Amino acid sequence: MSTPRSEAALDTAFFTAWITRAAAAIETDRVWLSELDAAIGDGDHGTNLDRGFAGVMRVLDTTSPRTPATVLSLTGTTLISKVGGASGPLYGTAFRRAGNALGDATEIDLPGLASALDAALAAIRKLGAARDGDKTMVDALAPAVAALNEAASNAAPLLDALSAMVDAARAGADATIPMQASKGRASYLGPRSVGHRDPGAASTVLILTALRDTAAAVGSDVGSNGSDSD
Amino acid sequence: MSTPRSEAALDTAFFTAWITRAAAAIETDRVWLSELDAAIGDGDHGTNLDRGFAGVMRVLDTTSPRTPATVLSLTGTTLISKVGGASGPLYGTAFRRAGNALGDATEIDLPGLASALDAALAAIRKLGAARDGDKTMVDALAPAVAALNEAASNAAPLLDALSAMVDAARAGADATIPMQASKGRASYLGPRSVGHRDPGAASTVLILTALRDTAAAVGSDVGSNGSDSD
Amino acid sequence: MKKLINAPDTVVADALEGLAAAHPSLAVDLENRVISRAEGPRQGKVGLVSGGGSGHEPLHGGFVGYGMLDAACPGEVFTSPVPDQMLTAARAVDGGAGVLQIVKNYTGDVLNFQMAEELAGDEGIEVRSVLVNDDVAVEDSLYTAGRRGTGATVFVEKIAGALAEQGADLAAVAAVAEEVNARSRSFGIALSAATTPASGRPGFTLGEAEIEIGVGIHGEPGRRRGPIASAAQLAQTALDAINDDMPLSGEVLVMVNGMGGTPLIELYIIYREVQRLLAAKGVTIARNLVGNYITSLEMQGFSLTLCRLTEQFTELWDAPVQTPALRWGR
Amino acid sequence: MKKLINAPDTVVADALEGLAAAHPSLAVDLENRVISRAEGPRQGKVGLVSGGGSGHEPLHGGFVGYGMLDAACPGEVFTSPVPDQMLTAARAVDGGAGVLQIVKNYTGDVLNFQMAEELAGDEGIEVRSVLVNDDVAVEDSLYTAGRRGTGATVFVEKIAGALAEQGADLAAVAAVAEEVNARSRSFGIALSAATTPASGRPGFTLGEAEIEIGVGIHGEPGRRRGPIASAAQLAQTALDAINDDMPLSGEVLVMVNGMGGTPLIELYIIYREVQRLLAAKGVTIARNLVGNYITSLEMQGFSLTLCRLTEQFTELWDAPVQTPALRWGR
Ligand SMILES: Nc1ncnc2c1ncn2[C@@H]1O[C@H](COP(=O)(O)OP(=O)(O)O)[C@@H](O)[C@H]1O
Ligand SMILES: Nc1ncnc2c1ncn2[C@@H]1O[C@H](COP(=O)(O)OP(=O)(O)O)[C@@H](O)[C@H]1O
Ligand SMILES: [Mg+2]
Ligand SMILES: [Mg+2]
Ligand SMILES: [Mg+2]
Ligand SMILES: [Mg+2]
Repeated sequence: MSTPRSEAALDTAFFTAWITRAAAAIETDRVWLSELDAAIGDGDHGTNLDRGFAGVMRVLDTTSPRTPATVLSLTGTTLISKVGGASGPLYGTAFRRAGNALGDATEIDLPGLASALDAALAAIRKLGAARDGDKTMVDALAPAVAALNEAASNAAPLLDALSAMVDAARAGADATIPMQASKGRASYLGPRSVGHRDPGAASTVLILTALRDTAAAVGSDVGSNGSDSD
Repeated sequence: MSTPRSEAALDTAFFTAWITRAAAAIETDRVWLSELDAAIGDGDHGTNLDRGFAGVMRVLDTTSPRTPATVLSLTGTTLISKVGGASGPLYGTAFRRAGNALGDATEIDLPGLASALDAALAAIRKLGAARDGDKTMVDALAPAVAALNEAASNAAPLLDALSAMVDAARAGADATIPMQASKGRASYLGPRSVGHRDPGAASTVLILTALRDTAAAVGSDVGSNGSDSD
Repeated sequence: MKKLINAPDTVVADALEGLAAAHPSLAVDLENRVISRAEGPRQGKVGLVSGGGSGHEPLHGGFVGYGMLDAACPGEVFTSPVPDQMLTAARAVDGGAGVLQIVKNYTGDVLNFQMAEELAGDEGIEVRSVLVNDDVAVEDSLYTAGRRGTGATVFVEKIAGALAEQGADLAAVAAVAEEVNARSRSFGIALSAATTPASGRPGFTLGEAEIEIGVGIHGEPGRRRGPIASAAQLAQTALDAINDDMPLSGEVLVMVNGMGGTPLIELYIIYREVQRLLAAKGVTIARNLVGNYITSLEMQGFSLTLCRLTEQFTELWDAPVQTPALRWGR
Repeated sequence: MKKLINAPDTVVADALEGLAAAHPSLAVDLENRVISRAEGPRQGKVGLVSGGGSGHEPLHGGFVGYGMLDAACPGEVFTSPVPDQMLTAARAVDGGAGVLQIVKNYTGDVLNFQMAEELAGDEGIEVRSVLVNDDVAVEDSLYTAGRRGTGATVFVEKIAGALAEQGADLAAVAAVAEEVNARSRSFGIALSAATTPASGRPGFTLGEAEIEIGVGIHGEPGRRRGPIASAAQLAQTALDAINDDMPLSGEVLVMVNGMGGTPLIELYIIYREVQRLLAAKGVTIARNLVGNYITSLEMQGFSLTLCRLTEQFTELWDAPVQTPALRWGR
């Protein structure tokens, strides 16, 4: 049961705010992400994503995307152009496909958002060929998308749905710790990859948390400003 | 005043015994010599000399030199062929010139030995162009040769003369510690070479001590074996 | 971390400027990070493009030139390049006969080159890719990202480069590249780890007398850690790993490669041991390379790469090559 | 100490066997430790012999071949060779036109080459020696063994080698060698020390962020120690030291040399800085080398060598050379 309050409008500004918040989160936690990657990969995941999202911010600052789709599309293309490494094409394609899924709409509803994330997950699965349990970003994103879809099909309020999504992403990322990697650079460690959090799963949590927090910030702004008008 | 006792005969066997003892002393102290060299040079002095004297021993073992001159000459040539570095040509030429100075004699007297060492010192001075106080082997050898010459001109007993020589060599080597090097590799250290013993001076002490000890060993052997025949 | 750099995030840009200044035979697109031949594409010649993370120099930029690569795309240190670079490279080198991408098998490289292939295809440039995966240290390809691409990359670039120079078509150049990879194997042993400028810390830590056996070129872990052993034993370990996977016979091409921090004198000692071990097996080293060709920054250690030669390979190996890092016959 | 060796006292012997096996263009006399051209002396050509302690590879053995050295005499690691080696080399390379010895200025090298010169003279071989002493880090030649021979050795060997190949007589070859040395200066900066196999310990110890400014190729101390600085600042330090001693102008030949443990990518960064600094002075880099040419085992750092070119130097520099480590034009 959630306390009813105003919901954020999932418009172009909202999507821009999400990506901005995600970029800030990645910047804040870049060292942590790289350290996670140093343990089982090559220690560049934070640097890679930070370089990419910094590029995204430059692009978003200098263009004025008209639709949510454009925001995600630009994000994806820029990540592809700037990140390199495994995560660049994966996240980049994910954002592009998510953008495609949004079509021309200027405002998106929860089911729309859920199917955009569906498309993102499918893109990563297709490109990276990772199965569940391979200890990749998929292990955070897949349960998150499932939780979001379930919430959407139950017509849950936006913030509840996004919180469920984040919780599932977190649990999924936590679950990567005992896994043995069988995709990406960490797979070369074999059994020695066990006991470490997958950096891509960790960055997925950051990105999805930024989405939830954007909704919460906008929602609570709207809520507090508009509570007496209710 | 020294207790009179039998003196060693400075024959071919004696010179062979000297070089053998010197080779053993160098082998024993090779790490120390290299450590001295590591402090102000390139850390190879012990290795260099040990390689050289090991070669000398092989040569002496397989040839039967007929005269003291041949022993020293073979020693010198072999050191030149095996040591490398600055000390190889210097010691090698020194031994060769000392050998030349001995001529064809099968037994050498103290003045003869003194002039052989004179020739050795002159050779090193000529080749290396080091002056006294440059912090080189010259600073041990020069006072040693002076002491030996003085003892010889005073007709001192052999062992006393050689002991005076060793004492002077030791004092000379000790005196290199406060010197600033201006020849050889140590000179690059400038003032930082102060406070360290010169490795070449140290090896000179070892070689001259072996000479004294050879005389002492033979002398005391003769002394104990032949004391009743006196 | 002591490094000859200005700042961690300008390493690649600064080095590219240095490369451009040092080698008039190279055209370096600093903006798009593409190194290509100064003289541009030759009409009718297949263009060869490779690339990967920086820090492996002279690979790949040092192999751009007559008889070898047409372009190289350097990523950030130990990070694969982005598709835009390979797209720019494909445009720069296409002489109408198509472009072959030589890709070392790492997820990041594979994905970024794959995206570039699609983008170039959209522009009407025919692009094919060949994967290099020669590192026998990776034993279980089913539960890993597969064998890593290491030393054989140099062989593929040289031999396919020579064939392309002779005017062979894209299918033939791709086929020889694949064949070289199929007939090549590598194994690396590290004595110490590399420190990337961005991380500032060694990628792994070894004990005083410990080595990483089967290490990857980014310091990926190998099969096991063990105590340091003699050059003869280390050569044997590497050679056994290769021979167990691909039994050797006939004539081989051998590369004893330094990882960046290994004295050349030590590489020659390893080469001596490899030569003796192979001779005892009746295998002849027909051609060889001893030196730093695919490095891992300042990592100490060596990798051994062997290719079972064919007559065609030997002929193409001997063909003239004129690049900053490999040069003969011209 | 972790090294790719069998035992400290077989390092040079084993490496020479490896060198012999790897390079059919070289004749390696394992017994006498002389590396010479496989094809032997050319009648009427001045023979060029160099040598010095091992551990600086590819110097000198890697520079034996057409257009450069006729023979090289490797001593033990960081220890000058013995006269017998140079005598053997003189005999091996004498084509009746005499032999030029190229000697780096270290007491050990000078004395051993000097003795060899006498011995060869006794045998009727005309031998002259030229001393290389280009290291400006040594400031006070009066109270030291004089300036050390470092990077300029590569220039002397290449340029004098080219002139000898053209058939010039001993006096002319010696004169150009001396002139190259006179117009060349070097300065080195180390980030870490090398460990010789025999000692098993680093030659010196630097703090976490400390560097040796003006280091010699055996790890001899430099002018001072200081904190690590940017590539731009380090390049400036080295260049200033050189320019203060020999004001630069016109066209220069530049070598940015790695000391053995330095990633190539970092050398290109240094080269970029050198190039910018020289450009600002109006000095043109007409020719360059960037890489490991005169190393100090696994020491990290770089040395900068500059030569003020003459027309003759440039022409001789460009002349064909075909050695394991330097190869062009043929
Ligand atoms: N095949 C794959 N499918 C999905 N995700 C993958 C795959 N390979 C790697 N990843 C993700 O990418 C992350 C590593 O990204 P990053 O460090 O930026 O790239 P790289 O491994 O090239 O250095 C891993 O933590 C993992 O989550
Ligand atoms: N010019 C010189 N004259 C006399 N002795 C010298 C001279 N140069 C060096 N030496 C001696 O040689 C010693 C060093 O020998 P060694 O370490 O074997 O050679 P290198 O310096 O070539 O490594 C010094 O300690 C010094 O005593
Ligand atoms: Mg990574
Ligand atoms: Mg020494
Ligand atoms: Mg990476
Ligand atoms: Mg020495």
